[in-house]
Amino acid sequence: MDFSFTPEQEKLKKEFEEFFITEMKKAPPTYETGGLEAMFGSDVGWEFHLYMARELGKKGWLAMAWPEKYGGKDASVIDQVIFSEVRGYYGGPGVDIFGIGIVAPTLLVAASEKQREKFLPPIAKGELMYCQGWSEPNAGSDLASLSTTAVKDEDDYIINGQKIWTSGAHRADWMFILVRTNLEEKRSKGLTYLLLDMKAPGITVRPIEAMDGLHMFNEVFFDDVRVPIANRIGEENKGWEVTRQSMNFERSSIGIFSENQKTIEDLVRFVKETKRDGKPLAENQVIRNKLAELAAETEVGRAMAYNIAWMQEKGGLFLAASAASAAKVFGTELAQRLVYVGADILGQYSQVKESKWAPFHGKFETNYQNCMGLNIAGGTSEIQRNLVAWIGLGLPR
Amino acid sequence: MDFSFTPEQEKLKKEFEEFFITEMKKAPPTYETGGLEAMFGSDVGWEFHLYMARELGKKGWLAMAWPEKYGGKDASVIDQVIFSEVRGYYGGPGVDIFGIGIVAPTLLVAASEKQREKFLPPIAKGELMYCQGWSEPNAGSDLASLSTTAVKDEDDYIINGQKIWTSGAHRADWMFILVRTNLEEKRSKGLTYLLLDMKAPGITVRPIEAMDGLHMFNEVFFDDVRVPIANRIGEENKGWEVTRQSMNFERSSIGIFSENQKTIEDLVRFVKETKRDGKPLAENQVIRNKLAELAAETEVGRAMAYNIAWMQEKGGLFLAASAASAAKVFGTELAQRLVYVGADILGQYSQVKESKWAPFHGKFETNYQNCMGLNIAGGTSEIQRNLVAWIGLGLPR
Amino acid sequence: MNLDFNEDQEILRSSAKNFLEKECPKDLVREIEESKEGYSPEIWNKMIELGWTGIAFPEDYGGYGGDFMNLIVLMEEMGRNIIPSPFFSTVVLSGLTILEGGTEEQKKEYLEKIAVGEIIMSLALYEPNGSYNASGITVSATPKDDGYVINGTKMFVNDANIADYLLVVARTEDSDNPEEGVTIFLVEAKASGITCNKVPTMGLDNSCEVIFDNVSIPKANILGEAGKAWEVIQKSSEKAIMAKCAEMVGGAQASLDMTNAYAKERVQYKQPIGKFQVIQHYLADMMIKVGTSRNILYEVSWMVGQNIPCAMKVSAAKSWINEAYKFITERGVQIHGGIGTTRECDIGLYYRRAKTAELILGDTGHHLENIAQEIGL
Amino acid sequence: MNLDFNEDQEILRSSAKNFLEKECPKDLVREIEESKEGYSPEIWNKMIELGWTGIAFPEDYGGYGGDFMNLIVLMEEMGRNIIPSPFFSTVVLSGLTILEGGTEEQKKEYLEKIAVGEIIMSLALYEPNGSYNASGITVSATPKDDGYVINGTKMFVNDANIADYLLVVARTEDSDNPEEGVTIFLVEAKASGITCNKVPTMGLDNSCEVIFDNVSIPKANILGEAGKAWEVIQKSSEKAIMAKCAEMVGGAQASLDMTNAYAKERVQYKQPIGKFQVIQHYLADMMIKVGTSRNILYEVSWMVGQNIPCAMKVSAAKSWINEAYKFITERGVQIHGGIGTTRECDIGLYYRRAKTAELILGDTGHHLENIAQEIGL
Repeated sequence: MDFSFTPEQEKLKKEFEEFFITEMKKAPPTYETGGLEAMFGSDVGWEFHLYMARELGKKGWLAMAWPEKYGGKDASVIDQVIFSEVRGYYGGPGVDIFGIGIVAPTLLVAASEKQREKFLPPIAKGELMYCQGWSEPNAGSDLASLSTTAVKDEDDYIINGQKIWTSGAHRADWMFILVRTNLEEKRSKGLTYLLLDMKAPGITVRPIEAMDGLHMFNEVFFDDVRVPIANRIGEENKGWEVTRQSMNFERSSIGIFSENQKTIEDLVRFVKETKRDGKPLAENQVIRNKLAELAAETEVGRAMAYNIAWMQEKGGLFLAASAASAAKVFGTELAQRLVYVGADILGQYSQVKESKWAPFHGKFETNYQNCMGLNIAGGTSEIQRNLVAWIGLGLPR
Repeated sequence: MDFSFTPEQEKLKKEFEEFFITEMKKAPPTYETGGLEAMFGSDVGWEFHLYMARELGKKGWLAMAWPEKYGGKDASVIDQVIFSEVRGYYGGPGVDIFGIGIVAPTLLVAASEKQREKFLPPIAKGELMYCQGWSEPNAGSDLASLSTTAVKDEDDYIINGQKIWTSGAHRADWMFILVRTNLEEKRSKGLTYLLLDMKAPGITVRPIEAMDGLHMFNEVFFDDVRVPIANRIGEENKGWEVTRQSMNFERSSIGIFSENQKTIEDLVRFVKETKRDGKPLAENQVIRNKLAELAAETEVGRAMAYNIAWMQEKGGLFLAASAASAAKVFGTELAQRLVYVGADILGQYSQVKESKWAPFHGKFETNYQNCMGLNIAGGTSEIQRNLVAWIGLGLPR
Repeated sequence: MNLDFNEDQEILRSSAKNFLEKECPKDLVREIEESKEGYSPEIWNKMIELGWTGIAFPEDYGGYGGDFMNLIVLMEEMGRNIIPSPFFSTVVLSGLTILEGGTEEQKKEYLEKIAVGEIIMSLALYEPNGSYNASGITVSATPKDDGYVINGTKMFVNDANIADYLLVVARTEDSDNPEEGVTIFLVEAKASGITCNKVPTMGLDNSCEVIFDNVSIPKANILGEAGKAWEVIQKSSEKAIMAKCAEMVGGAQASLDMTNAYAKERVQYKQPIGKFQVIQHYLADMMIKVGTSRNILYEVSWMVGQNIPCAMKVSAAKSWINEAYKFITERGVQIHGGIGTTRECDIGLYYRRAKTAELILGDTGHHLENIAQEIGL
Repeated sequence: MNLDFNEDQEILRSSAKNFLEKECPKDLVREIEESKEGYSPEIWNKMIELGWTGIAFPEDYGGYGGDFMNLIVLMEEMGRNIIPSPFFSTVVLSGLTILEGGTEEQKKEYLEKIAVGEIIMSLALYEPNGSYNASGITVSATPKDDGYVINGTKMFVNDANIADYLLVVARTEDSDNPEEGVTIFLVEAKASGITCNKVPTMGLDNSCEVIFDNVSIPKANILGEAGKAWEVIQKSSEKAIMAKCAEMVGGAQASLDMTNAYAKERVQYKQPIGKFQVIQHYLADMMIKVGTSRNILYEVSWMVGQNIPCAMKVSAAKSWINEAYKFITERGVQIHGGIGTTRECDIGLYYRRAKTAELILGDTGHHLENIAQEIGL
């Protein structure tokens, strides 16, 4: 047993740290809040994301784990996790969680050679941003009920229907989408996986305002949108299997924990500097205990994340699936608790939006409103617990 | 709206208080721990219970709410709740929760006049103690799966089978029991409600040791036990309905809250008197907050209990049923939290059993082990939440 | 003991409910809260016409008797159907403070003006230091000529931007005991030297920073007696806390109701999500918290209304309801799923207000410490 | 990075598992824990034969190399299958303290005796004041003639009733800094002036009160250097804490496994209770806590074994595993229902030990305060 990094990994970690320390000085203040809000919520935020994506692309850090022939470095999962850990700590954007996180791993497993050669390089270079066409108004957790259709017409599919909760659809270049190609087949059968250009005629993007007023989510409407058959990944009607195959993207949730760590450090500084009723907040035993608890949980989460990385590294995808569900629910609920504790500490100032009166640029005000989203997006905490019970414990469905 | 007691009620409350203050001086030290353990767990404990029962019987306080003709005083539910509140605070025994709490209200609704005249007076006088023959090894929460049988033979039923979790079966005089009289009928149909003498031949009581080693629970085996048909309450095969009718016993759970209040007062004294690492525990803000939280919750519980009493007083049994489930789960989980906080406060001493080293006569050591029982007995917390969802919120079963 | 409301109160409740449902649909709430004024003068005028502004005061001061439980009923309904209005600032925070601490003349003058809807008022209590205690009062009122000069900054003053008058809690004397030497001044909100800026808040609730730069106030504008105001604040706060609690309980009930309805109607995996046991238990816990919140609300409000000392119970109620309302709205968002996290979904309105309401008149930590002191710690 | 155990360790694990399952069924555990000696000399001898008592020490001192992770593997298995034995007191608490703080001679003498199973030892650390800190050390050792005289009472000394020697942590000098002036003495457990009484505890774990009444100890029996013992205690405690954590993780895993099995087998309402979503979520939460506990256990144990400074992580591990183990066993009892609350059901053994284990080497509150200090608060 050996928890240490190799000297190369130590070196890599330093490089990552130096990169983010330098580059994040250029970040607009909205990045203080972290998360997708900073990226999607404003033009400056998005531009900084694009800038960082291209810089990371140049470094080759976006596609680290890919085979060399697609522009990757055949790096280990551990290397990737180190990168994600550092990036999470500094709150750096530049990694398209859809393109890098989901599309690319899917293509690597399920696409034709030709498709890989076409679609992977722009992702690796940070030049093309994706969004995710999965949820529909009547299919949130239950993706098998999807009803957006695609009908073949010569060399194209023609798509009609609606997607929802599409983060960043108003900014993305491309979308990966699950559509129903066979109406006879039920549930998860009869679905097909396509890539489509967001500039295609017939696409309408309608913003959905988040609770705090920011614009991250969208509804996307499809009115006779044509997608070349050549953009289908895998076989027709096998879209469900295609999505299931792409589980070998990095699923450790490490970024949540390193981001937490940074937040805790900020709060420690805050409570030492801030007096209330004549005493530094840091002297309040309740605050000490709460921050200590969160710091402990963050250490625990970090250990968990590296363990998942190790399982993935060894190829234990089945066990890793349950562990990844566990990490997701543990991580997002921890992040939520941290926001709530931070809000308690800030007291009356926790309610203040980004302004001259707001500590941390209003981070806790906005995160107070969007932290629940983490427990919902990407599989609700309820679904994750079901999966842990079914996969991890073998309980009956 | 008026939350005050009438002058008569204020007077009654004082009488209750004086009675328990005086009488509890005679209690053996095991009563410090409270609960059924003190009653059933030792001979001295049981004798004190019997003594108190007869004293309360003489005062007429056991049967307060019954019609006068059965020895009662036609008192209001509120009066009963005041009694239970005071009794809970002083940890007084003497009330047979089975005889007074369940059998008598059932008889009042479902028994024949003759049966009432026979069975009620000894209960009212505190002379006869009951135990409850409900759960079976394969029927815990799911009582409808009961399989202990009763077959008619001339003037008797002949009972065969087994009951479990029978608190105090080793001490009780009588049992009320649900048995299956019709094997063709399924689930809750075909059950019959009987009263039986625990001295009847063919009954074997086997103790079940509780986690902390005390003897409260038992298994009871029936081998051709004869019960006169005259002891059947309600019609044959209608036992389920009979049990369902008896919901108008006092269900406020008030006793939990007043007992809590006493425990909090004791802990407040303890943390003021006890120094650790040179500082009184009472100066630790974590301890202050936790005790304050529990004190608040106890006040909340008390308000809830009186509200249920008021609903019952007005006859709103249906709504009161959901509220009573709510009070049960709220009360027992609060009691558990209180035990855990108390144990945290006691630190290393929380593990010490009754002995010269034990604070509070080992109350927290023993309650640490039996507090979960409250969330299980009398309908688990899971069942109670189901009932709140189904009855209170109309959610689909 | 009689735990039912009387018939008049039931009528008040149902008429308030109907009025608010009709006049203040949630789309309008969203529109109002983003407006500069942060309230609808139109609806406010209708509330005045209905006599709501006089509900908390005795007839002698232009009110309608002032049974405190009437105010509780009304606040509960205003919480159930959110209505951005200066009611709480004017009638509860300011009105009850004047009723508690004002001279007979002041009560006659200002309460009647509030009752007839002539003025909007607010209480300028908190400061940038974020304290809920007397030690937090540092805005100074220094004697000068025949009056006082006020300097300093007040924070989180709701509706100061639309107020005609402010009750400014200032320190007129330094003392070892911070509860001494505190005085309340009746100040015209537009008086020279006052700058008012809206602070953007999660609750979008007209929260303001009010800066006093050498603001001269005549002696006559002292509310009641100089130097003795902290006791007044404490007593009127008990009532204001319970009124806020009522609003919160109304909001918690609405949150439960809308979530329960959604759970019955939203289908996933071929069944309403309300059939999943985990969702049922979430909702059961929410219901238990709403129920208990209401129980403690009514008991303690009644006691406060009867002037029965119950400081511990007031803090028990506020701390419990603070946490319950946050819990209920948070679970409400979770059960709603994605749509719950959006601005267009009503549950979010309540989620935001739950946090804002906690911060008014003492957050949970503050009230737990109060309780600790009251139980002898 | 390589997060797998090596083959030897896997063999150690499975042989330990098999041995314990066979030799120490739960009925025997219940019998042993109620016995006066509180351990089975028979099984203890077999453990010695298996070489377990030498697992933590280098070969120079009669051990088998002492890779710390081997000890972790063994403790985890001893936690999974509860075995009342003096292993923790002797090998971990005492052995590791001697290894850390003893002179070369003392190490040679005592560690070898421990390794070959010749002696049972325990560490007499805590006192009636209930503190986990250096300030809690008040038992005095006063110089007299050529040695010291010890007076005072030690509490919660596990296995003192069966020990041959005690390591007694005493104060030899008063100092403003309570961490100075603390000395460890090697004391024969039956020395004149020592009274040992078993304290009846929830864990039924041979917890003793040890009273020292003018107990004379020669200077030579000072472990290492006089006055410098607190640092030794702190360093050896880190290892002992992780070993205890391993035992707890083993117990937590066993609690999850038996509860999961029960949920699959127990039928109510015509289905295994493990099909109810609420039970599934309870179990999922339990599994998450077991998994995370094991993750942090291995990481921090490895660091401690490598002598990498990680005081904060040690406290993070202990505080997390304290709470996780209590949570898991508590839910375990709840899922078992009635039977879970009885002495005959195995889950109760673990539930009781979860609380006892929390109290050894720092409860959650203690470790949270350590963390607070480590993160700069």
